[in-house]
Amino acid sequence: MSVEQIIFYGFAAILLFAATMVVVVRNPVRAALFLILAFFTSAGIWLLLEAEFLALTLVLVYVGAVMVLFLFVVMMLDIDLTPLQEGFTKYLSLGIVVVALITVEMIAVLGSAHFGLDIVAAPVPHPDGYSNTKEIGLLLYTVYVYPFEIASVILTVAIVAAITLTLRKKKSKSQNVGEQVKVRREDRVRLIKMEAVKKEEVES
Amino acid sequence: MNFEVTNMIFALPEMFMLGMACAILLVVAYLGEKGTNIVYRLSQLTLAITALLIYRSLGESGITFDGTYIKDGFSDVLKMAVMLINIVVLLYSTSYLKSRNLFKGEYYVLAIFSTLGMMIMISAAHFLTLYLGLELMSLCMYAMVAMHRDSKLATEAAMKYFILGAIASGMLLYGMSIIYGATGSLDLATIAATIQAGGLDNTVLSFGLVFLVIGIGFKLGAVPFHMWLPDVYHGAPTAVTLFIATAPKIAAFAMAIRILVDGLGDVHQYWQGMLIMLSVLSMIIGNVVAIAQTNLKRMLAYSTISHVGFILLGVLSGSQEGYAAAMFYALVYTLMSLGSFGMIILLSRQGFEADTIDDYKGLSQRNPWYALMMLILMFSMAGIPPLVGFYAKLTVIKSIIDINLISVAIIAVLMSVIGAFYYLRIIKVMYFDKPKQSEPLEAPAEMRVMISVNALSVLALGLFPGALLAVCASVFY
Amino acid sequence: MIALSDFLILGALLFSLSVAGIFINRKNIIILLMCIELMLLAVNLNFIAFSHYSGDIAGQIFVFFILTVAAAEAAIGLAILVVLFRNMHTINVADLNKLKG
Amino acid sequence: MEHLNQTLLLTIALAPLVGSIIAGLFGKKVGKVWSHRAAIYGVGISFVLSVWVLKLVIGGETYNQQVYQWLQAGSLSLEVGFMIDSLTAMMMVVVTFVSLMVHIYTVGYMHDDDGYSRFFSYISLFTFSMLMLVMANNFMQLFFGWEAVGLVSYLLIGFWYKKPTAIYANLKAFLVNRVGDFGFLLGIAGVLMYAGSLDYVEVFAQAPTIAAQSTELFAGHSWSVMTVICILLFIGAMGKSAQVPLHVWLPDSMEGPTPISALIHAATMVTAGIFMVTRMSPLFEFSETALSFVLVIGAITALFMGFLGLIQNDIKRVIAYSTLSQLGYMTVALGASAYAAGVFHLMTHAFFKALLFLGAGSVIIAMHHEQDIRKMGGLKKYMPITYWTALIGTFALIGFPGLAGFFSKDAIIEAVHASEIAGSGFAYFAVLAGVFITALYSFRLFFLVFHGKERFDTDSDHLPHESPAVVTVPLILLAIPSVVAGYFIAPMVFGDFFAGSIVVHHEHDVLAHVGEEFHGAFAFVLHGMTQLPFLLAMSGIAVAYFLYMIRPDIPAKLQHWFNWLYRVLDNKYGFDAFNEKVFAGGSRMIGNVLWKVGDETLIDGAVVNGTAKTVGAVSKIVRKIQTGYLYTYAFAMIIGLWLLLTYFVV
Amino acid sequence: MFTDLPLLSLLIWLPVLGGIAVLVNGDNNGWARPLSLIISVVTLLLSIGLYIGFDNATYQMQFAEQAPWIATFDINYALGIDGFSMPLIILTAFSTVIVVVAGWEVIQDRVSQYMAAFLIMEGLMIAVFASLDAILFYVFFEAMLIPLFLVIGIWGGPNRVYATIKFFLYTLFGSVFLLLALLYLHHVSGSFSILDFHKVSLTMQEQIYLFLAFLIAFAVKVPMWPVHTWLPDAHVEAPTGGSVILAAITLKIGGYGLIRFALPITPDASMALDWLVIGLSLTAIVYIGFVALAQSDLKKLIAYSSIAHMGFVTLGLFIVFRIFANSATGSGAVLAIEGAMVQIISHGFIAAAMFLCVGVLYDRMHTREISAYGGVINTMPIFGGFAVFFAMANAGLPGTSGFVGEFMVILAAYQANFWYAFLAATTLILGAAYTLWMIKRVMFGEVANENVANLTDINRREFWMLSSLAIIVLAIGLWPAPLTEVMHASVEHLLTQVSQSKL
Repeated sequence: MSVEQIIFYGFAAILLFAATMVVVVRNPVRAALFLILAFFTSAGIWLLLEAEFLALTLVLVYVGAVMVLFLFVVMMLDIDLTPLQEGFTKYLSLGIVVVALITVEMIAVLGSAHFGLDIVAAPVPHPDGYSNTKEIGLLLYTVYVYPFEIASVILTVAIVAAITLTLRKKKSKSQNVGEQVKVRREDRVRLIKMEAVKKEEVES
Repeated sequence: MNFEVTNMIFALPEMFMLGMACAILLVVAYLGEKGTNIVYRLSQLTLAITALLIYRSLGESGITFDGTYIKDGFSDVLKMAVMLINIVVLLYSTSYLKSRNLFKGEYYVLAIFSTLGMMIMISAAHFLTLYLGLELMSLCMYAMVAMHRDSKLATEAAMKYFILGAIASGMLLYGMSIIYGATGSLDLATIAATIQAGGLDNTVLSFGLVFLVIGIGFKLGAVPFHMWLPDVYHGAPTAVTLFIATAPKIAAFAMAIRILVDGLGDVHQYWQGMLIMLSVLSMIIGNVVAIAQTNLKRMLAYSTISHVGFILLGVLSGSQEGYAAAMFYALVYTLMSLGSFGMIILLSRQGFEADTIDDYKGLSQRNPWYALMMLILMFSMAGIPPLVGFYAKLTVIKSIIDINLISVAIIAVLMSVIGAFYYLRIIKVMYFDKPKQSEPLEAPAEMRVMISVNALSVLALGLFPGALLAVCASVFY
Repeated sequence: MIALSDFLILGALLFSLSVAGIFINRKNIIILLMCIELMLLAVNLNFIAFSHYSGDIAGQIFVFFILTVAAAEAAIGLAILVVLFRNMHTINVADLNKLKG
Repeated sequence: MEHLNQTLLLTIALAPLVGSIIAGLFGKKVGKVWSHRAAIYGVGISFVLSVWVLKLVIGGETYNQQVYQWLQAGSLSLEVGFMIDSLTAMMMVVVTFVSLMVHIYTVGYMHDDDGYSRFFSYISLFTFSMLMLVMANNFMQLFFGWEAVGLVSYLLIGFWYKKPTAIYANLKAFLVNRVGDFGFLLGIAGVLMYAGSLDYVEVFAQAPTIAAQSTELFAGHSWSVMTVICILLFIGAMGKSAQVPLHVWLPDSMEGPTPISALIHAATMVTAGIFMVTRMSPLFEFSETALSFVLVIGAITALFMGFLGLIQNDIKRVIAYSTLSQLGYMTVALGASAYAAGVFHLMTHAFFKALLFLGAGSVIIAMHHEQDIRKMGGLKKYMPITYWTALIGTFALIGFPGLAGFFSKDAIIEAVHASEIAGSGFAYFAVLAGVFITALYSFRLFFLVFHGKERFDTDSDHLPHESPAVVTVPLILLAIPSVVAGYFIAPMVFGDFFAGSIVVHHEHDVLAHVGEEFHGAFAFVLHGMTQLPFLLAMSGIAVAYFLYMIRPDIPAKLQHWFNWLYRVLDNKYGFDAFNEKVFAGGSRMIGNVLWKVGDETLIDGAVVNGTAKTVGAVSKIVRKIQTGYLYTYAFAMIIGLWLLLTYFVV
Repeated sequence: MFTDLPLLSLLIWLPVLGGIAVLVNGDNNGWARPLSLIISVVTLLLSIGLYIGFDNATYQMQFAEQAPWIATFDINYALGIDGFSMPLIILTAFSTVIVVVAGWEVIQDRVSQYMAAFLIMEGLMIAVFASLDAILFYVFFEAMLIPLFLVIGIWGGPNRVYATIKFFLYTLFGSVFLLLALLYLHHVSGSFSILDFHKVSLTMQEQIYLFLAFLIAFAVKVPMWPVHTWLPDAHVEAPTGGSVILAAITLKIGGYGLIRFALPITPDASMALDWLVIGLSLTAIVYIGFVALAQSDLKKLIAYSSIAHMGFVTLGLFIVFRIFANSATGSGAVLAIEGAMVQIISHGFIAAAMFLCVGVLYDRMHTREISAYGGVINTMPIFGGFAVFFAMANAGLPGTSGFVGEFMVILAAYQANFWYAFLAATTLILGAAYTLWMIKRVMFGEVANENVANLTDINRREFWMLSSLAIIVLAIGLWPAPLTEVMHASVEHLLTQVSQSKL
């Protein structure tokens, strides 16, 4: 077994373990921490695949920003964890079976019959001095400038959306005398008609 | 890696819209709620000018941005449609937003950005742009659904929409990755060429296709990937429902065509079966479950599902005629959907949503004109001639009969009979029942005019469907 | 040598795990969001593996964008979550059942 | 030679129609007097012209031409046209004459009725219809007239539409007639199929060809086409001419005003069947089976309907049963191929039966619409004209030698005696026995009405009195032919008057056989005096006199002793009860079952609403899949993924 | 002069646009009724132009018009009439006038909408008969449902919702199969022209499926047993005008459709499956005859009688194959087809008249239960006369139009098989039984109750309405030749078509 293989299988095992824990732990903080572990091991595997830039980005962006955001929200929401301890519900076993079947089918397709070494040969490693980051950068600002721009728009939208949704205007504590004086009856009193009985009749 | 500046002119509408979106964003940021009216006008203007820009460039076509952007007849027509629909959508939603304290600039900003996303999707020639466009559109819509922050239903809907949407995106991406692995390319044209060249592993291709079809099916709302749709339509504020029920369907349709036809058209025998399954299930579930609904928005959601089934019929036929039929159907569906949700908005007022079927009791006595308009829309949805909904069904069924899928055609028509039932029920309560309330209906003049134009265009297109059919056909052959 | 299939199977397993997680977890929406991240991780692994074995950098570019979008997505998702929590005072998945039928 | 032309014939046919329209549609405007004038003039014109036509026909003229083409379909042309020959001409005269008498009589009889104009309209319409029937030159028009007289009969029986019994009777009459028409129409259809035409001449020309063919109505049973067609046609005649078992409507039809009992239900319409079979003699002659069938049905009717007359107490019903019985005689004559005798009896019967009915009507007027003979008696002294004319009619009916009925009936009896086809033995017995029965019930009626003690209130101011002239004049005018018409026997039965209209095959030609011994009318009378029928008739009178004049207690005792028999007769052999229960009740029950079970439960309930309900129920169940829980939604997607993977990849 | 005008287009669009004009004009001024009457009468007069200008000698489509409509699919606005459609168009125009007059006083609620619905329906129905393009036909065929749905639903009886929805879905269910068949034929023939469909050759299997599709579509319309159950409900709930149109025209489209589509397009399947249609027709005649006998609701009774009468239409159309097998000459087949056509037309008048009669009673008594009546003729003698007359026509009395069609079909049926004629002829008894029994219970007898005693006889409007129908019924009965003459050529042509195998 080569070093690469040891690294790969080791990382893969940890990755799968971490992912499983993300799914099954009940405490969201622990889940987040396992997710971070999963990201780290992924970054390791990506390095094996000579995607250095992305591996670093994953660590920086995900672990550094996104997961922090997650943890922050988890903390902020101050969720009462006790009711979350309840067990899994009834169709679970069926669900597991289905997922297992799907997994088997996926492996059947993605397995060595279609993507084994004899079919897809391992690539020749890049020569020294090859910069993955440079390659990506070169493409990003030329060929993929259009998607790049779109990505920026998406980030803008994310900001706008997040602010729109969460920003609450502070209730002004100061009095605006002018407005108080200008107030009219219609602004404060609304006469509504209500039916005495609301019949929730469902017609077929 | 030639960076040809001249070709960027193809993307002028997108660029213009992006610029305007940023400008609007600035207006919102600086003027706050006071500027909402300006924002509204600006948004309308943006859409209108974009439409004009697209109109002026009709007939030109080509690929630019190194194969990530395509401009062809298909994209032009659909983008025009998206613009026009969204103009009407914004017009309809204004009064609704105002009466519910939702009349804020952010709605328009998100709407414009979402529209931009749709345009990107429609013009995508590359998996990447397709994905980014989709996300841009979807993210805006998730936020818009949640905009009514005090409404439990709206936030619940948004959450569901978001989670399921994200899963669907994940599936779509997974499919893209497999196709990328199989063909070695992300560029739709290259993918098509590679497939045409042959020698690919068909199992892998169809494996990837499964995931792509799920992504498409989700965005369109095809069974069994439809579950978000009734809840979101129901939970979202009607103005948002109106938005997400119309133009995004066109974008989703465009995505389907781009992926399945432009990219994987040569393996249509692989996706045909999948679409048949989705389509048949959609027609059955959509129509059958709609019968039991008492909430009009929810009923229309299920009806949407069934319409999606019909749109898929056209796509799955794998013929140019079928694609044209599906496109015609998609356009017609948005037009009808626009009118129907518009009618809900028209009838609603502060504190009253007008979204249960009972709210329509005796409408013909309260206001015969609106009742007539709604009648036209409902009969059109049911596919009764001489309304345009009929031709939509006609063309898609014709296209599958032409490929000898008679049994599917039979299911389709039987389901349309079942479907007719719940549309008839709306007409029944409007015309045959006694009114429940007597308050006069009030709506801004422009909205009243627009809804009439909307419904009458359904009738007019029904009498003279030739032009629109010709446009749809011209795009494909 | 590690075969491409090994990476793909790893991705598949990861994908399945995340899919299973989405409906196994019925209590906490945040974990659902995390599962989605896992799913994207599986996709990214696929892209990078394919990119590596085909010697085509485009796959890595795609991953770059997925990471970007995923971040934006997470932001919006969490924002919706916050709104939800403010409204309902819970993020229990099972409590999201007002809309049905 | 060209005296018979279309204008003449159209005038004959349409004059009553015009009268009918004037009286019917404009009755209110023109008033009572002009209503009856219009009707009487119309029929009068017809009568006069009919007589002229008869004269022309005797002179040797015939006519057969179309008036207009009714319809064309492919090579088939259906036309409305007239065929005039001796049979037609005779029928025209009989019909218009009786009709004219009835018209005149009605002026008196219906004088105070609210529906005066309407009544004239109906009877004129009837005359028109009957003329269309007899003058037809094709089956389509025959059927038209056939149904039209049925319609008028329906309208007239129900003339007093407030009377529940009347409107019951008219419905019954129409429906029973329809049963006959059902067969008749099928017969016509058969004619068309095998002859390719509905024109009499063409069809008759084809008769031998048709007779040669056979058909399989039931698998494995081969039938002669001609037999099938003739029996079907005869079923029509059974309806119209009230032959067992389709006779049930005729006694009930007496609910109508008496003039129409005379006109329609005695003299003319009921004889349409006889006329029709006679007209079809070229066809019937080819089927002995059919002839036997006719013979047996006729014989049954003649005998068994006579019995019923014995126990009836309603004056009109007694005459009605006698009509049935006489119609049976005519039918027997047809079955024996003695068509001429049948038609001859038809003619004489028309006169004396109309006379009897009108006489009965006269009595009824006098008795203030009392029809029960047990409440009459001794009317002889109150209404002499009626008495004497009724006596003539009764004698004619029982076949007293020298009167009209004698000739015709004796000719029939002789003919049956001579006949050799199957059933003729029974028929001979039936007609002989019928003579006795006829005499018995006729004189029972006669004695009870006109002789003996008055059994009505003689103290009141409303003593019966003789009817006015408009009533008695027709009686007298009808009495004349009742006496003298018999003397036409020589040309009509034994002569060649009907040559060309009636076809008799040599082997069936019983009249020729009888005619060999015919040496003139007087000889026939003298000969008749010595024959069995005469004795039977006389003994009938004697028995009647004994039972009802001398020992009126015996009938009551007889009734007591033979109670079961009486009950059978009183129930009219159970036909009515059977029809009411089985056919009317059965139909309604089948209708209800088919409706409730077939339509409402099975088709509507199970299939139509069942489908709707199923869809609704499925909808309610399927919507539960939309649980509202995110994980269900995700799970659905995963199921979808699994399905797609399983079906399309692996 | 008539051939120069686009007469068919005029006949279609005049009432449609007129109807819209009436609708727009609204109820506020008193113009809704007179305007509708003028439009319908003008349409009727124009339709008579068709008769005058019609060339009896040819089976070719006359008054043909053609214009491209949906170029993409080569769907044309193609109109034309032959001997089958021309009488039906006149019938339609006539019936509409009657309906407008019938609704004159009775309809007080939303008059303009009522009148407009019928005028628009008139145009659509005329268009159905005149269409030579399959899609055009289908569009009008379906579009017609909308106004009828509204008419029954808005102005109908208490159970109208059930009835309308049943009616709509039932007929829609049938017609979607027609759509499939038309699309398939286009797939095979490459054209949407009905006349091209006639020429296309088809395998037996194709023909069978197409035939069944046509049969389902048109059997529901006719309606044939066992898909008839919508009709009684629809009739019972419909306002008088709706019943008249339903009986007089809508049902006819079923028969017309079989003539125009099923027989000429799928002759071999028609022959192979003629037992089915014959069986169902005879079932309709006998079974429905009995069912009608059991009815206690006037309209239901007449509705059932309509079904039984329409059984003659389908019977007449499909016995031709047996007749051909039995005899060399085609005159029996001609008789059968023409009999069916005459029955179609005649039933249009008679059923309309019967429903009008019920309407007259209903307007006065507001009940349709037979038991609520009795002795009506005492208080309404003129009306009683009409009622008895139309009842007789309904019972198929010679001299009325009701006789002609039945007579012809029974005569022809004998040539197919004695037992067909036998069963068909039972209508003589059953038809008379249910009709006259009803008349007996409603019209005759003593005045049954206070309400009947207070009845007033028909007014001038009702008199003219009924008498015009009576005259036509009588005229056709006494001289049907002018009616059948126009269809000879077309019938001959149809028979040539059905006798040529397409295999």
